[in-house]
Amino acid sequence: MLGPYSQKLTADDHRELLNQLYLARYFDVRLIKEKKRGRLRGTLYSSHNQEAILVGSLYGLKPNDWISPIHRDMPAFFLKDFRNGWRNPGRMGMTIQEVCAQVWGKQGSPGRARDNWSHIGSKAKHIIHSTSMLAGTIPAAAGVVYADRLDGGDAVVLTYNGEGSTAQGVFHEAVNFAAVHRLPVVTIIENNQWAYGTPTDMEYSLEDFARRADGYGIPGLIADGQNVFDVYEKVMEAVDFARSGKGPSIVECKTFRAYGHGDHDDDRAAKYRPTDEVAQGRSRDPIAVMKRLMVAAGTMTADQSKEHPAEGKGAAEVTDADFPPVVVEYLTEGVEFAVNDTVPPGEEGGMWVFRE
Amino acid sequence: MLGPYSQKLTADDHRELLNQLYLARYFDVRLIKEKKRGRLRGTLYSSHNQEAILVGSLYGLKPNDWISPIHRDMPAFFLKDFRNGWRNPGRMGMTIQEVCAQVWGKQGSPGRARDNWSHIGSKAKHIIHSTSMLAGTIPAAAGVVYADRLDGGDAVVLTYNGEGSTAQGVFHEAVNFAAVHRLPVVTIIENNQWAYGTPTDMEYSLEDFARRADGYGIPGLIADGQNVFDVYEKVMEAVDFARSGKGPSIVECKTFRAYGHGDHDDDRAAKYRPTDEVAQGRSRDPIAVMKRLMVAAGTMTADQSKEHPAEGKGAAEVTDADFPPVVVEYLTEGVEFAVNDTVPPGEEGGMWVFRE
Amino acid sequence: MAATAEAPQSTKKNYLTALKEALYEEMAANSDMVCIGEDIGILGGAFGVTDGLQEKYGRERVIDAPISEAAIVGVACGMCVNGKTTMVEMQFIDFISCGFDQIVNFTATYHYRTAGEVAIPMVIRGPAGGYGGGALYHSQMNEAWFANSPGLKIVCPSTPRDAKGLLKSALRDPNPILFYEMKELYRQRAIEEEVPEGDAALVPLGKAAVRQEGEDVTIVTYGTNVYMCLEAAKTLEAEGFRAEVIDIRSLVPLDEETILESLKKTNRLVVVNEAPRTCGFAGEILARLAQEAFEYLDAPPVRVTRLDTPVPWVKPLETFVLPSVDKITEAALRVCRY
Amino acid sequence: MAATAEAPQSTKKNYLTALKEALYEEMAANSDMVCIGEDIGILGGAFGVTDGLQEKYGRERVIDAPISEAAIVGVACGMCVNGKTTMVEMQFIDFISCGFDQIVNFTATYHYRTAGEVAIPMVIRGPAGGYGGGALYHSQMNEAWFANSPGLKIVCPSTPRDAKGLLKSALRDPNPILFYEMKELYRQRAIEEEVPEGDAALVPLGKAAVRQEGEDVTIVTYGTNVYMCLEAAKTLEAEGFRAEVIDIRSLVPLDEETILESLKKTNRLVVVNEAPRTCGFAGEILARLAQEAFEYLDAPPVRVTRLDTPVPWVKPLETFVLPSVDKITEAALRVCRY
Ligand SMILES: Cc1ncc(C[n+]2csc(CCOP(=O)(O)OP(=O)(O)O)c2C)c(N)n1
Ligand SMILES: Cc1ncc(C[n+]2csc(CCOP(=O)(O)OP(=O)(O)O)c2C)c(N)n1
Ligand SMILES: [Mg+2]
Ligand SMILES: [Mg+2]
Repeated sequence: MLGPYSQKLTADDHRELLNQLYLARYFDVRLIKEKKRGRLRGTLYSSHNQEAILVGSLYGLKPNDWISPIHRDMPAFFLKDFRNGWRNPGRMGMTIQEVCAQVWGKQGSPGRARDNWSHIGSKAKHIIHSTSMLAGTIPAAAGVVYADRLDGGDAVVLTYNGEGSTAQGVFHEAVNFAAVHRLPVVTIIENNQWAYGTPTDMEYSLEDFARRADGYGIPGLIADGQNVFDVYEKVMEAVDFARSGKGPSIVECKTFRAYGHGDHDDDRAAKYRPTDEVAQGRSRDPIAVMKRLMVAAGTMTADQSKEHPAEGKGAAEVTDADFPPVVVEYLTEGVEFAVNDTVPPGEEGGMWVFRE
Repeated sequence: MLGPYSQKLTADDHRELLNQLYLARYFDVRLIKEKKRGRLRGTLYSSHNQEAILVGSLYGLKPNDWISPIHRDMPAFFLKDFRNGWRNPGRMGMTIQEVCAQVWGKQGSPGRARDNWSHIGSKAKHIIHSTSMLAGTIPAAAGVVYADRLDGGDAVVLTYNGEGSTAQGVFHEAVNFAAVHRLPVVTIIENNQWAYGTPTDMEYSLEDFARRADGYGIPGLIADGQNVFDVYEKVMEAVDFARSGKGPSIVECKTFRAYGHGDHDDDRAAKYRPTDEVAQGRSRDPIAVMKRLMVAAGTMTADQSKEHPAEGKGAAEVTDADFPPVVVEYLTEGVEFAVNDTVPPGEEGGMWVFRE
Repeated sequence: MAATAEAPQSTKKNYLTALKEALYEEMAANSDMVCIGEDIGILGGAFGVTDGLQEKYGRERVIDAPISEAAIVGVACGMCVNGKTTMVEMQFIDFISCGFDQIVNFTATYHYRTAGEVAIPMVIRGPAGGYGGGALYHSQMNEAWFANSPGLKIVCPSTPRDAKGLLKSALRDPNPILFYEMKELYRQRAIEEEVPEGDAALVPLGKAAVRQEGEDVTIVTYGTNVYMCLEAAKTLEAEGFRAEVIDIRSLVPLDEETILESLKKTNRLVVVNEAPRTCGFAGEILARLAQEAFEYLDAPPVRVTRLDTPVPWVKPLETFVLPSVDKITEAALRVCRY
Repeated sequence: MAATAEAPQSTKKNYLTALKEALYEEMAANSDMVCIGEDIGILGGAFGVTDGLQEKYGRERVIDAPISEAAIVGVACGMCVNGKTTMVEMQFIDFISCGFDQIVNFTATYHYRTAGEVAIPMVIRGPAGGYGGGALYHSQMNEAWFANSPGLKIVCPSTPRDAKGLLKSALRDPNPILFYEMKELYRQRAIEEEVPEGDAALVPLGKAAVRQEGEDVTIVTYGTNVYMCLEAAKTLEAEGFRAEVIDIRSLVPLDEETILESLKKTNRLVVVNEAPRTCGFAGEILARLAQEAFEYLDAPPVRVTRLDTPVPWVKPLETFVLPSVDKITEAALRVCRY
């Protein structure tokens, strides 16, 4: 049942993947709570129920590969190159301190909190900085790997996009460019069925957003976005295709947005989305799916699968006890760092317009 | 061999179509000569060898249908609704006087010669005014028929684009919008193998630009752009599909650019394009193809097909004697009008910025 | 009886409600009007300005468009070519950059290119402006791009009455208009006021409003900054200077007359605006008056603007780069004491 | 022997050749430099500025891109993020509107957003300006859009030496730069001049050039207009007024110092520029100096600009809307005689 890439994953990999799922979920839950406590400004775009996409797509990357996450992908910043050790300072991903400092608007943010939330990146860690303009990062992603190829490298870039964002002109221009130049650009479409308050049938004329690939003659894969293994499988297929010089591809991951578009939208979303659609869309929590798969694979017992029952619970219902302590501890380090960090001084607003 | 639409064309239609091909060719040849004589400013984007696309696509339209020609489509402005009588003042197309006045930069131009060459249109005649920005007219085309549908109309719009222009973001946004709303937008791609000095394989990763349609789940038809009947056939298929509410489509017409990109580019094009490619690309002159088809269909005798041998001749070799007198006369009326018309007064430069 | 039941219903409305009323009234009055934008239908708009409009007027006249700003503008323009009046919502005015060509080259020039054959009655409106912690891409005032692009009118109301009255006028104007809504004012309780119904609500484009009369210095501004200028005027008053605060409301066309008349009296000019300094509209006002009112100016005309930086996120940085009551007061005092 | 064989080879070069030399030299000096644009390789560019460059440096470093201005800019920006220096050609500067968001929001802000981690050494260059009958979409000067977008430098040379020297400096600058080439000057014989090689050719950004010294009026300008101002200065001279003509060359950063020094002497300011009037860069210069040089100005500062219209096609209309020697002379005379 598992594809060739997933079959090679060990029991340790399974446990690591599950922990990463927990961590991504806990990050979301914790921020929702911190925000309710009034400690955070800005909008929180929850990745609840969509975590398998981030965890599964990042797991097989090489440290030097590049990524460009967007608004709903905050956990990607620290999950990148996580296999090299959550706390390894040489890891090609952000530390939890950096990510939390960004969320809290503190100096320790990689961008010194000049732009908000997901609008960070790191040249050193190979993470492209997005703006708010949807799909706007794909051209730069193509450029980054173009430069890498010129230098003899074999880096691949993963770009993340909501399905609604694929309607942007720049999506087309960038994917077309990448296809012409056979650039190693893997465009992940997180199809969570809604673009803010607009359902997919008002955004696109076909059911599967992977079909956008057909217009460029590139592979358009579809993954079960609730299933880490399936995301891993399809993304690795795309990544190997890219790395071997065959060019770009699109991987659509089918999922469902758990809450409102942002936390400001939760109440309205409860009205504009039919209750049964939401129930259905949230019925396959990626943590639950993962546990079932692990039990089936024999890498977890049925009893073990009952531990840390975070799955299926909304942010309001879940508590720290529902998560493995290792996850709570790790994130708490980040939160504490951020809370105690200082806000950058006002004068910085006038700095770094130009490189002198 | 002829498709269902073409089979219904009468001998009169055949003769009319041939004359229109001659007229489009003569328009081009005449302007090239006028320009060499120094009577014209601006750049001439020749439609030589591509005339069957314009003639064939326009022939089956209803008077109320809309079109949006671009730089290489100048003859479209007068060919529109030509079946209603070349000189019929009630025709839903421009008069030859209007088009020539535009080319000569005179008052009689529909836009009073405020923008150059192909950048004209007429709300009254249902022709959308393009700017220079390639593919930039497709959204407006979608809007025009959206409005028409709101008003209960059944008008279709034909938009014309070079194959290179399909790389523009706005192409994607507009076609996607039209697909979502099933708008009657037929996008004609004039694939003449070159976009200025860039060959198609640097613009697109597939051979057939019609495949761009696949990403939107809309029909992507391919026509032999040298064959009026085939263009007519495929466009009518697309037009009927559109008019019946099924939505947009793309019709790629395969052709070849006879000269340089514009007349300023003729010398360089002779260098950057391989001679055999050019010879091959020009070997199927649409006038010659039409004559062969008419002879085969019995609507022209082999002897008659030798009259007016404009086919296969470049602008430098061909003379008025190679064209039917009806064509030369018609165009000459336009040229004479334009030559004698007056240039608009300078003050008009300051007018019509706003509607008062 | 309970006091609450007795209390006369307040008819005061906020800025956002005033905008909504304008849309409802104009949609009712003009069956050729169509609205298009992202999430304006099912959701009712990110801020709720189009709340309920699709339910009332249907999915054909209130279009939930794909995330395609260029197509949205172009489609709307095409509709205008074919007889419609269109309202285009930008979810945030910042995203207008993605539809830029379709606005400045396709839409703005249509009337000019056609020597007047085709008018484009289109209003592009959306939430704009800083001070809310929106950071680089949810804080912009980018009106100067469009002021430098001939063929566009530009409007920016600061009060509920103006929001409604100018939007209604804009929707009846035959030209493409950029309508900057100040999202910081959308739900400001302090500025709620009674707002007329129907034609009585109309406010003409191209007329400035004198928000406060004064003899010592003319402060010209628009948008959210109006309230900062009025606040600064209080401190000035305490220092013995009476400021005349002019809210221009329309940038294009600009009511130069009102400013000039004021300068004849005050002989001092301060222009305030939160957009970047270089080539911003504050500079334009200053340039025009430096020339027109040369004889009347007794002190250097100054502008208080955003620094030439983006709008950063965290508060101290945002405050550092944007105009504030303090910065305005200080600049005006310097001018008064010159 | 025939005279022609004897004649010393002229080393004078035109504006276009000077630009080409800059590209060749910088490509040779910087192996991390990549060029990207439409038709710049096989064709060598619409005007031939990149003629032969692809043959010499290969298809990887001289990229013939699809007609996708947004992707072109964004791809180039990504390359800069990953260590490259990029030259982006816009076939005509008018088409920059199609890549607008990628320039103003993505590229211009990169250094700011990253608190200085990432610099973007990118030059976007292309043919610009009117007077050639290019009509609405082949005549634009749209630099003001970018002047109002923080994070971009803007350069506009008027001579072959400056064309080469400024382009070389721009290609070595770590910031994104918009480089406006005056297509009317590309092949102007009258302005050909000797142009140095290598580092000797460098001309610093941010320094104005005084093209003619004078005491009676300061005329500030750039681009093609420089020659019209010099021409106007001759008529002024005949009328007894000596004009100082300043070619700013860099708009951002602007050499205010040189203008200010001049005004201390002349006390009169005329700013000339062919872009639309409202919010154009002429207004910016005027606004800055109206404030900074208030004490020195003895007459109203004036600007001579395009009308607030697009650039129409046919000659009488184009002439009507653009600045001309006559219009400049007339304005300067009015200022001198004030
Ligand atoms: C160019 C642009 N237009 C509009 C927006 C406003 N906006 C932010 S998120 C969003 C919806 C995105 O939907 P989708 O791409 O499906 O991602 P999701 O939020 O569902 O993950 C919109 C319209 C934007 N950020 N950028
Ligand atoms: C947005 C934009 N970018 C660049 C150009 C410059 N340009 C004019 S025609 C052309 C080539 C067009 O090629 P194609 O679409 O294949 O049409 P063809 O000329 O071959 O008919 C280019 C690059 C333009 N007009 N608009
Ligand atoms: Mg979505
Ligand atoms: Mg072509």
